Amino acid sequence: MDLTTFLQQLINGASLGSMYALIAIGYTMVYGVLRLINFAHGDIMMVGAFFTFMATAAGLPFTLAVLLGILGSVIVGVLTDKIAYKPLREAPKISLLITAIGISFFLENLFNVIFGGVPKAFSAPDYLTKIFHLGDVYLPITVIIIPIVTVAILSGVLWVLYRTKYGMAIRALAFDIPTVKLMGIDADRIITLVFALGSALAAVGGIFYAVSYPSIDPLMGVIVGLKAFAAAVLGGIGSVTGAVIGGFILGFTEIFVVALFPELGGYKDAFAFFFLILVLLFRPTGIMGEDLERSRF
Amino acid sequence: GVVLPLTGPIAAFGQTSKGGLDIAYEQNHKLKNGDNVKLVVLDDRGDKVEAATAVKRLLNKNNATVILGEVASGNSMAMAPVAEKAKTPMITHASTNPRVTKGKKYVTRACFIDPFQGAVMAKYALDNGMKTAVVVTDAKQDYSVGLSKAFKKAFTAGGGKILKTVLINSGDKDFNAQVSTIKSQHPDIIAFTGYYPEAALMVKQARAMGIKTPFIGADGVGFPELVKIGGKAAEGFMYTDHFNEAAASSPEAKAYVEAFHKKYNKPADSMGALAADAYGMILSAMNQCIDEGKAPTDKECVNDKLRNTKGYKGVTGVINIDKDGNAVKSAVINEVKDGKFAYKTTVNP
Amino acid sequence: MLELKDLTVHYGVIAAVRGIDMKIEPNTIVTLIGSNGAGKTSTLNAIVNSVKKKGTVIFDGKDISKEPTHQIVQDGLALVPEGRRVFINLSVDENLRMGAFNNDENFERLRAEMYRLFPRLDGKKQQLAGTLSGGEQQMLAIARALMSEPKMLMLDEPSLGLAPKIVGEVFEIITELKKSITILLIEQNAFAALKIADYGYVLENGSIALEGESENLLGNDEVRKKYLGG
Amino acid sequence: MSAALLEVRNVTMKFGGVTAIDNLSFKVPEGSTYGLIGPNGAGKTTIFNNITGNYIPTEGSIIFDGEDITGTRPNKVVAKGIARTFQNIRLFKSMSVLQNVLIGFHDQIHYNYFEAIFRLPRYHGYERRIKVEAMGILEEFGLAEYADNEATALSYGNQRKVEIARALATKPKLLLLDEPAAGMNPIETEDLSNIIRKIKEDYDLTVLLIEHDMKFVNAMCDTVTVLDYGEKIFEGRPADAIVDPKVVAAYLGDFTHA
Amino acid sequence: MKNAIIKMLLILLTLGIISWANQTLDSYTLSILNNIGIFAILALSYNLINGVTGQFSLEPNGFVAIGAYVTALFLIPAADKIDMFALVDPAPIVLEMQARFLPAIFAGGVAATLVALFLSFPVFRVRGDYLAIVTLGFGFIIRIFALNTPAYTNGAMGLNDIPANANFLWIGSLALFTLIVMLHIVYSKYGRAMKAVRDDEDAATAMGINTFKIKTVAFMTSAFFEGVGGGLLASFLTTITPDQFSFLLTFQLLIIIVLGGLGSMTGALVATVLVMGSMEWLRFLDEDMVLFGMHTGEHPGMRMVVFAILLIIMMLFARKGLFGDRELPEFIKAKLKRKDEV
Ligand SMILES: Nc1ncnc2c1ncn2[C@@H]1O[C@H](COP(=O)(O)OP(=O)(O)OP(=O)(O)O)[C@@H](O)[C@H]1O
Ligand SMILES: Nc1ncnc2c1ncn2[C@@H]1O[C@H](COP(=O)(O)OP(=O)(O)OP(=O)(O)O)[C@@H](O)[C@H]1O
Ligand SMILES: [Mg+2]
Ligand SMILES: [Mg+2]
Repeated sequence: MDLTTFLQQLINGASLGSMYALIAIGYTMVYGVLRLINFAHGDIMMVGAFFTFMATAAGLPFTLAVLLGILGSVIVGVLTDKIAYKPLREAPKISLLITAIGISFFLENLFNVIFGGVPKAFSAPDYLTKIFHLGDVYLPITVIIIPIVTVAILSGVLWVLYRTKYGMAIRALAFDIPTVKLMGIDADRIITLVFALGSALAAVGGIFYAVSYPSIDPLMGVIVGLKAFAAAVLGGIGSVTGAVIGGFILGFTEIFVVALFPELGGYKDAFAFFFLILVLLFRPTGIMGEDLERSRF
Repeated sequence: GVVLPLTGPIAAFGQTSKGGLDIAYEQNHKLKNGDNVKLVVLDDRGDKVEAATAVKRLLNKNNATVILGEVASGNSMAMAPVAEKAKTPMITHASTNPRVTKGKKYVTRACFIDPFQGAVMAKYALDNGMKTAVVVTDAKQDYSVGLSKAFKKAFTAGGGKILKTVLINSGDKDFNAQVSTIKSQHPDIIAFTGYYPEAALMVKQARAMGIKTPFIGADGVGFPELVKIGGKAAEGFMYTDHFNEAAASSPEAKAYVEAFHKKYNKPADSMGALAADAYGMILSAMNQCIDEGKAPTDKECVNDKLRNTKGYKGVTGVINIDKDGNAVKSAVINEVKDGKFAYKTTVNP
Repeated sequence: MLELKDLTVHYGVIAAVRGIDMKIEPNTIVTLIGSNGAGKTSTLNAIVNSVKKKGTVIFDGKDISKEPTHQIVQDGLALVPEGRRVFINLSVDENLRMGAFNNDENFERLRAEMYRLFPRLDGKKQQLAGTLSGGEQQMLAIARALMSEPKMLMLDEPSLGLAPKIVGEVFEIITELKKSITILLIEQNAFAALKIADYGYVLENGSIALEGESENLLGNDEVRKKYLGG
Repeated sequence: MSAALLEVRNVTMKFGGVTAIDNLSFKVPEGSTYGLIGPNGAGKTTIFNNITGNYIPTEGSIIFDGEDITGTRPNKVVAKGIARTFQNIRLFKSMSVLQNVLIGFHDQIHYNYFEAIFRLPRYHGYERRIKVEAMGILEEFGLAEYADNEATALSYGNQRKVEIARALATKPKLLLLDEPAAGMNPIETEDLSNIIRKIKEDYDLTVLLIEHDMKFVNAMCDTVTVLDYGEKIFEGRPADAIVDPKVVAAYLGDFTHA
Repeated sequence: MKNAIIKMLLILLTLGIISWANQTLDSYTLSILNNIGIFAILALSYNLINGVTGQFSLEPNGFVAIGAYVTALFLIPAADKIDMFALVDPAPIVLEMQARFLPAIFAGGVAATLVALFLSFPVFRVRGDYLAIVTLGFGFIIRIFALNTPAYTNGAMGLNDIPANANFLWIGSLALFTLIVMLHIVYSKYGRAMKAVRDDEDAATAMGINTFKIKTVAFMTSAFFEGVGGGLLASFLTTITPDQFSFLLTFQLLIIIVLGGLGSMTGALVATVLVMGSMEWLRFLDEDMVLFGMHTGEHPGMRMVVFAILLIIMMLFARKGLFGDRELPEFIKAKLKRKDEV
């Protein structure tokens, strides 16, 4: 591989990785409070992209459409929590998981019934599709914007989690909801806030995803959701910083497997998981994760 | 009885098929004896288990005379043995894997098979002076894998050189790694054998990276979304297909295209056209049985007529069925021009 | 300060608390004793609406039977739950901050006061609560509850698993607190509890079997036989 | 006094930078009841975990019945004859009381997987026998009437007893009890001491226990070791411990309340 | 003794019904019954590792795939294979694999079991949600291997024309057999140990249980029957492709066992009937309906929307599944007892 191609691949990796990272943050945040693998996260992301798509199709300016997309996701996310998760706060975690899968099926099929399964072309404004040329290396503007947004969101989320009382409450919730209530805190409201935030992040991820890969369909969230989940686990699920690291690692792995061994391109996804398993063998709780089920004797 | 993937991962194909089928049905659903044809459409979620069950349901619950479907060869292959066992004619409009009809007495298809299409792609490329190619194969799709093989065989046989095969997976959206690899190879042509969702994104990413090499694909890319999603980048994308509405010269085809425009207000796609032809062939077979004084529900007769279809004038051209149950028909080569699918030429078998 | 009328708690078909009545005067220590499974914890949890219950709870003149838990705490009724339940993944300081979630303006002052009251915690401000020893966790749990400046504090077996010396310290602190707030205390160590309490209730099988001034209970033969031992 | 059944020899246990046990040695004579006391966080539970193989000591060794068992895996330690209870009760929550006790027999049942799947005679033989034995143990603890109840629906005191019964079912020589009387009132505690004495007799046991209830320790233990910050600060008769100034300063305090 | 006789009679009766059904029912009904039978085998065995042993694993699609491929390769005649393998020539070993129906099914089970043994080392190093992703990844990897090793699997083309030996007599009897084996395991020292591992791993270890070994035994047993189920599926459908074994299959099984009550074998059986049946019964929703005098129009996919809603509602009302972790007879007994008390 010559230098140009290598640099290009590096950029490609960063681009894909930051996308995974962005989506993994929302994933891991919801996991952080509810200990729930929110399988519907990818679908909430899809909802965000679709709402934005509809708004632009209706002729609204892009910025407004994005806001509507985020709003749509937030509403769906919060409703999901209210309807499908809240009644099960004290039930076994696995029941929650099933309702999460149920919500996921529901959203996918609902959007399929409404919009059909044919991919829709997502149109983004020109300033988001610009491409810079650095010699022979091509640098799409999203490769610059998305990591910046990711890092900004990461710092924002970290600030909330570690510097505000709400963040403390969020971290405490993960371990002990009843006792959080005993502090005079409206735990359900905080969880709703987390869902709103997580869904907003999903929507932002979904919109950027749609800008980068302008084809959206009701099942677009499935594979990305799974990858983001893998990224979150790789980084140590529940750790926001870990999610970002995991996202980038996954992005680079995927790109370089294909780049270095084009014949093995078919194994790309296998490599991502293989790598994940390898890491977990040595660090059973991911890169930044703590053992949440650690039991003292 | 019709079995299509109306939900699930390949819902898009099922839904476009149904679009064409509905037009054809609205145009004509009366047999010569005055009976109305009844269509029962079942969804199989793109799942084999459900596809096979759906056929049995059609046979037992709806007393179906003929089974139409599926899109994906894998699913058609799950259905074929059921139809075969029940001695019920089955026609698939879009399953191009040769094995679907292989050794089956009751299974017919309305489309050409992968080896033919691959050869057409290769021939066209060679005829236009392209000597080196990179093949893009979708490892997840039997369609793409088979097509790639046929293309490579014909291309090398004709004196061309395959520089590299890059693999993608359907459902992927990021092809930058593959595109960067292709770029370093400098091929004359990129033979893309997958489906349109990936084709659109890949060509877009390729053009974004400054690759000017032309793409050639097959019927899997011939969907309006190629242009909608690919935008300007899709310009010049060539592909082989069953049908192009611009090449529609026969009155049947014109009528279909007109009805399609009226109902959906968009250009007619080939998946729907194929479904319409499959339906038309069934109708024609039933009518022939009536002519012979047999019941249109006489499965043996209908199958016999289907298998011996000769010179059927369909939307996608003239269809002849060979002894294996495969359609022998011409392919068209289209090119994306100004956001439309421009007709280039017709290649006869 | 607190009044319970016909309080009942069911877990499925099991009745844990069967219609009890209690009355607690301001600035007193009242203790609730009873053997394992008598329903003591259930009673406290029912008061703050952590479990489903029937009956009426009146706190500081207000009917709080239907209020959600966090509202009750905001009204000034704090509970130190059974088994300490400190937030193990937060630091000592952060645990205190959580206690003062709705008391932002007095946080700094109260925190200083807590470190004065529990000097053992002073040196461990940034340590994760999960790594504290059992006794330190218990102190933290009490301090955390006090951060909301409650009018009344309920403690559920604060001495469980603590070394004798620390049990002593905890009891001294409770006595100290009585000067300013009302306290409801659950203890297995009935002798020690009755000694610092003004009034006591004895719970048996979810019903109140006996109640009275603590000196009287300490002298009561039945109580001696059942809860204080030879 | 007879020979030592268990010997803890120069054990040090570190967690990261924290030294939980610091060069600790003591011997538990066969047939005795030995107490381990000390302030919270002194390292009592940690030494239990060292003995049972849950933690491997950073330094030093554990000798049981003349054999060095340092680093042996927990399930193997059970097979050698050491059973334990946990500080915070850990019963199998989806199972009945009887089933909890049956688990203790796991290693004593010698039918293989296929005999279980096809219900061959050995399966029936063993299942019948251990059920009888398990009921016997429950009877001893006065728990027979609860045999079919869900274990976690029992009251706290009874749950503690089930845990001990379950440990007993593994046929140990040495029983480790971590704060068996915690959360019990004085009457219940006395009831528990009687049971422990009785099973010790019936099953020929040696008992090593951790407890904060000094009255209980006094009544039960032949010898106590007092730990503070992972170090031994006293070893001897409980009656002497109570008056030892170092023990009073570190552990008992001046407030006597019981 | 009396119990044993009643059990024998019940088994014989069920076998009788199965063989009667096999002969008299129409192919559509049988097809649904066959689906239920195969999924019952899969759900029952998945329940052993996930429900009874409490290991949140998401791998069954992988084992089903292994069983399906191995069985198919044993069943397809060599000549057909040469003809079928379109991409590359079949590997020599593939051509040599030949067996009759029952041995072929058994081989599928054994192959899955061996893979499970190999996998247990990485899988059981991690716990909880980490275990979930590792096993999910494994299912993914198996499928990708099936796609990329055409000499053994014919890649994306898959295998077809698999001899259709699996009728309801086979499938029904094997489902019954699986149910009996699972129940026997649950009510043995192994089943108890598995439940102990689920409830509290450390406490189980403290009882002398080698938790790794027990988990591996459960995993391998589960894999064996997943493989058998996969083999039956292959022979029943006569065609298999890698995309059939995606994680959607796993999710479907997960839904079944959670709905039935994790750990309850009879619950898994009932839930299989409910889930597999409802997909078919809800078909009317896709069609045009007349509601309050208005045509709803066709909405292909509506049944899936409704299915999802029903699923959520069922979970909200039966939090621990239909039977909790009890078996049907225990569940009925407990219900009756409860009525007495109130
Ligand atoms: N979540 C629950 N589900 C079912 N039963 C419960 C639950 N919590 C408590 N119980 C039962 O309710 C009864 C009262 O329990 P509670 O915890 O109130 O007793 P307690 O007096 O606090 O006992 P202890 O001294 O052991 O803390 C007991 O029989 C207990 O088994
Ligand atoms: N897994 C662990 N990781 C880190 N530190 C630990 C771990 N286990 C124990 N410790 C630390 O080791 C010290 C001894 O703990 P241990 O549980 O043995 O105390 P103990 O004497 O049993 O106290 P208590 O009477 O409160 O139960 C404590 O400081 C504790 O925080
Ligand atoms: Mg209590
Ligand atoms: Mg301890």
